[in-house]
Amino acid sequence: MKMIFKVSVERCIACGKCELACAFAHGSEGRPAKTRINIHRRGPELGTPVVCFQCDDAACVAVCPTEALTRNRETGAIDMVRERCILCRMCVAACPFGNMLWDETYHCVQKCDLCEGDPRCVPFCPTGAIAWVPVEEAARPPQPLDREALVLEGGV
Amino acid sequence: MAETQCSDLGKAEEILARYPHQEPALIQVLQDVHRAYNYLPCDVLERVARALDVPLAKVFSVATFYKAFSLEPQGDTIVKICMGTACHIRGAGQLVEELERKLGIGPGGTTEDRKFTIKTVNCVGACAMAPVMIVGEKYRGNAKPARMAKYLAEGSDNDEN
Amino acid sequence: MMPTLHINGRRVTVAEDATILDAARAASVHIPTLCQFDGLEPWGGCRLCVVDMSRESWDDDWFKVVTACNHPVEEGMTVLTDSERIVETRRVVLDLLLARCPETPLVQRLAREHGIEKTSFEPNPEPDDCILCGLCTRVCDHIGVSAIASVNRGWGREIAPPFHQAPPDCIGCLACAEICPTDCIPYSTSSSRREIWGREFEMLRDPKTGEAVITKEQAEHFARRSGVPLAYFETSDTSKRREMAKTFEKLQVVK
Amino acid sequence: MRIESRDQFEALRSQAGEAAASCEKKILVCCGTGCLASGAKKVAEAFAEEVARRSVDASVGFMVKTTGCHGFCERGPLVALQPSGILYTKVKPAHVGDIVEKTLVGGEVLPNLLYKNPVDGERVELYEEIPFYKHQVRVAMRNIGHVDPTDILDAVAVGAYTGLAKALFELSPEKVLEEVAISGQRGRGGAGFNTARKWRSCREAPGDRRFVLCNGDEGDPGAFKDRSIMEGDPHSVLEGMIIGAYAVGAHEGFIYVRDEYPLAVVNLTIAIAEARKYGLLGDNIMGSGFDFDIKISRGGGAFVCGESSALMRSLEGKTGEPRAKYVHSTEKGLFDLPTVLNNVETWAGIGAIIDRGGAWFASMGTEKSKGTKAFSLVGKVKNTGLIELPMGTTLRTIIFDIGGGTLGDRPFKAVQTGGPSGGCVPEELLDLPVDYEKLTEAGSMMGSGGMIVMDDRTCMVDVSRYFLSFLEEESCGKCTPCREGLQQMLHLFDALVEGRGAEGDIDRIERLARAMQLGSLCELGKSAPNPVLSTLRYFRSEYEAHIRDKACPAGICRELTAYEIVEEKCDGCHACFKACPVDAITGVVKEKHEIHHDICISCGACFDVCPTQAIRTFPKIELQRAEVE
Repeated sequence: MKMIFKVSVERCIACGKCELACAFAHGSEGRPAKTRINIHRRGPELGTPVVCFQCDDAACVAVCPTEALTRNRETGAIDMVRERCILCRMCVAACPFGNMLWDETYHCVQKCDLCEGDPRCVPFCPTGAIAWVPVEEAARPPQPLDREALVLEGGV
Repeated sequence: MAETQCSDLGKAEEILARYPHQEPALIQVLQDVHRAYNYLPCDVLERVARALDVPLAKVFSVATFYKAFSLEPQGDTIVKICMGTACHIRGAGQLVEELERKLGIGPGGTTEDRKFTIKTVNCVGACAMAPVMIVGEKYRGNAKPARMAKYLAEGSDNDEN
Repeated sequence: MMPTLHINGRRVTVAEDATILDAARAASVHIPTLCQFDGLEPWGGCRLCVVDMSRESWDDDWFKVVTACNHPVEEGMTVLTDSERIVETRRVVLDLLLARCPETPLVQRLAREHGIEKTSFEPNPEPDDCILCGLCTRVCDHIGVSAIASVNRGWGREIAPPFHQAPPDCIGCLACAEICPTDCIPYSTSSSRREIWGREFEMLRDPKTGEAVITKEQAEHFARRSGVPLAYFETSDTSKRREMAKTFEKLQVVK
Repeated sequence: MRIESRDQFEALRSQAGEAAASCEKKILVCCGTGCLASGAKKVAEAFAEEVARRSVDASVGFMVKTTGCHGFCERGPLVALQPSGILYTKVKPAHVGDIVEKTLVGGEVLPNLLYKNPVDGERVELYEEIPFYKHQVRVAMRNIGHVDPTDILDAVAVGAYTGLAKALFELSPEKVLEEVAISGQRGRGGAGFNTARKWRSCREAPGDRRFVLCNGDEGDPGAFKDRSIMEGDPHSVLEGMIIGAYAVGAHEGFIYVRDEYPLAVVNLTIAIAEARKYGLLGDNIMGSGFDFDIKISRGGGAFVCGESSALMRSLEGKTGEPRAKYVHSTEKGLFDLPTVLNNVETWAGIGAIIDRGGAWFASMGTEKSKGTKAFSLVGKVKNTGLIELPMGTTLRTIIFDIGGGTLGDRPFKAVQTGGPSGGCVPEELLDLPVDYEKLTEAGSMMGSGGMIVMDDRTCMVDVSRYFLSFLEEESCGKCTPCREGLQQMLHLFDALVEGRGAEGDIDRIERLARAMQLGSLCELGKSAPNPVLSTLRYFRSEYEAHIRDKACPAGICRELTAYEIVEEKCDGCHACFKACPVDAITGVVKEKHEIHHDICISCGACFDVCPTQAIRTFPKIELQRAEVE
């Protein structure tokens, strides 16, 4: 079953939990700067979460000279193989959506890896602005919020 | 960029016209260039790189890897001392020393007046006449340090040993 | 068919096109390397990954020394990474590298791991950090630039741009400096300018934010090479994210 | 005239044969590099003038031919007369008139120009009776010295391209392979890989395009047999390559020639052009339907390019760095396509093997090393030059019967074979039959056939150091053990020859040598320690003397050696005085001379010129001790 992110922009309250969850999922320090999902903040409690689309015909893959970016058949994510990356940052420049991120502190390129098929940001979203759903469900209008389930899953 | 030089590129064009414009021709082209200019001038190398579509760094790499090439202008007469085994055990080292004393330069050097360049070369295959030195085009078999002045004065002219 | 082989007595089955090094990793056997990089063709220059190898058809006690990084695996192969002569050869190689680079932390660390604190050879009077692993030139070739190459040969070998001057073909991508295991290629970079190999580059700056990650030459080279439109490179990732967010918002409005 | 069938080739052959036979008397002037250096060109010109002058009266038919190297370079310029078989040595243009007048016309032999056997002082008249030639059996060098290398008809007249005609019209490629397999021929470049097996592997490799290469990058110092073959009989190389190409199914060939061999390039270029003209090379060879062409590629001057993968990279226009690949070049060689690479001598033998049959070739030599092998016999030996002998001939025969023993009859010490990859074979192994296996067992190697004779005035530590410094300059620098190892090995040897050697140095040398053998990428590095290890094996005490006694037993290492004149032996000839480059010798004619140690640089020039052996070496350390006292 192919899963995708479903983003309901109108529900985003720009709380930043997804960013923190992502940062913690990819390193114990939980530096918010290290997140691979970014909220574009456009006003108080108004935001738009932005994350890698794992494009079918991806510009990052096309420019990478060492085939360090490869499609993970299981999760559908474009994975970054660090051992092959030469840090030329072409993918960062090439991504038309700004989802390849240069991490100056760790001197490497970061990108969303879909957390092995179970994105950690999703359960932490208190409003259901981001959801991880089978591709056929994505077109349906968003479901009403089940707050209890959210609290349980996310452990808030 | 390489410092500006104004070599006569005409000779280079003639050479390039004789070869297919591909990487395998590089060493052959450089050899002809070396013969024509007596060294490999920077601007000619740039021209060769463009013509053969070989990166300039690769051309420079090849030019510095092989012993046949020099990036410095050479003397009018190149004095080669064979350093083959037979020549070594028959005193090639003494020939080099005598040359150093006579010309004031060591192997690889060129005299200030650009008359002579000394080169030590690997076995030239004339071992039967060791030690051997080649002054210009002239092979000197059983060369002796004591005759060095004569060898240098006669250059390629005299055929007698 | 997936070949099965033994490495230090451990049985491991790997893909047909795997190297001994791949197999050793699969078997969790550590083989030190210096000139190996997964994204590049194996080169076999540093000789640190030497192992003893015996084919199934050979006599039991007949082993050949090969490099793990580029030797293909074979069904029934036996590999030893810790035989006496291998350990000794590796130690001498490190001893030699330590003599060349007595002050280089990476070499010091590797040598220490193999029980060498101080080189037993004559240390290089002009200590150098370059171990001539060839990674920088190979990565430069790999991306289709070849701005730098090895110069001279033997002991005089070094890595340099043509004529030891600012390399005309360089695109300032920094791949050489980033891949260098001893960090011996100096460079400086900011959002306005970058310098490497004595050449200065102008950065491709986002017209709005002023941010930059690559140089103009780099963008042009990669656009040409990959077919990705040059326009993709012209805005910074934050600007692009902002644009994307706005698009999303618009979608919402339409709905 | 283009040959378009076998019949036409046979016709050309008989026509060339008749033309050659029509001229009664031939003057063959050797114009190999050696003889040219001794002035052969002027001798040849003088003969041509003399003959032209005499042909005006048309009573005599002479023909002057310039040929490739006869091998006896030391006695050059050489002039051989046919059909009498007289060989004149050290001929000067001034002798030309006499030779034509007295010998050719008058039938009188000129004793002064004959070879004088250094062993018994006898003058030898005929070419084949000279001990230097008597023991030889020439296969790869069969035509050298007999033909004019720039005249294809001359070569055809003596049988060139006959083997090719046979291969193309009588044998299938498979049959050619079988014939070569029967011959048992192994690579003459040094490693001794079976030729037929190499060809078969290439023939069976997948792909349509493949190459046949000739390795003419004879880099071993002291070896020049390939040079002489390329200069003296280029057609034998071409013929072999065409046959090889036919057997493996290749249509493109390259000859990689060292830049240091200009004459070889010239003669090969002429030979290729002539062969193309006659339809013996190029499209539809001899009308057989087989296409094959050859290009010449000049090397850039790098010893490592003799290594197969480095040679191929060099042909691709790149730096000559060996490639670390565990795939044979017969499958992935030049441009990653199947490639056969053989040495000049290997190719030169193929035509004869096909013409006379593999069994004929296999009837010579030893069990595992068949046929004949060319060597260049040089160094401190009386008769230096090029020889070809059946495998299995002993070193003693080569050095003492053919070579006439050491120069000045000094004690023989060792013979170096295999160049920088080989080793030194000591006196006790003089009866060793020379073949691939025996030389390897003795810690040396066949290599490209250089044999350098060394006498007691050769220091084995110095010789090892010489090879190390040669290799240190020639290492490509790609792999660590070779690049750094040679540098460090040289440091250790510098210390030894300068008297700074320390206890434990020999162990250090051996440890490093072992790691280089095991760890280096290509054969250059792997075999680089061979000269060191072989001298350590047979001459360990010399190393120990350098370290413990700070003395060079051979009196060669300058820092360790001092010279003095033995009063009783000095007859005051003044030769040493003249030879001394630094005026360290004083003395007047007919009186005892003296060497001043404070000026003397221990170069040994006086030692070499002294006719009465009045100069003696002794350890320099004795001087220092005397000073202290």
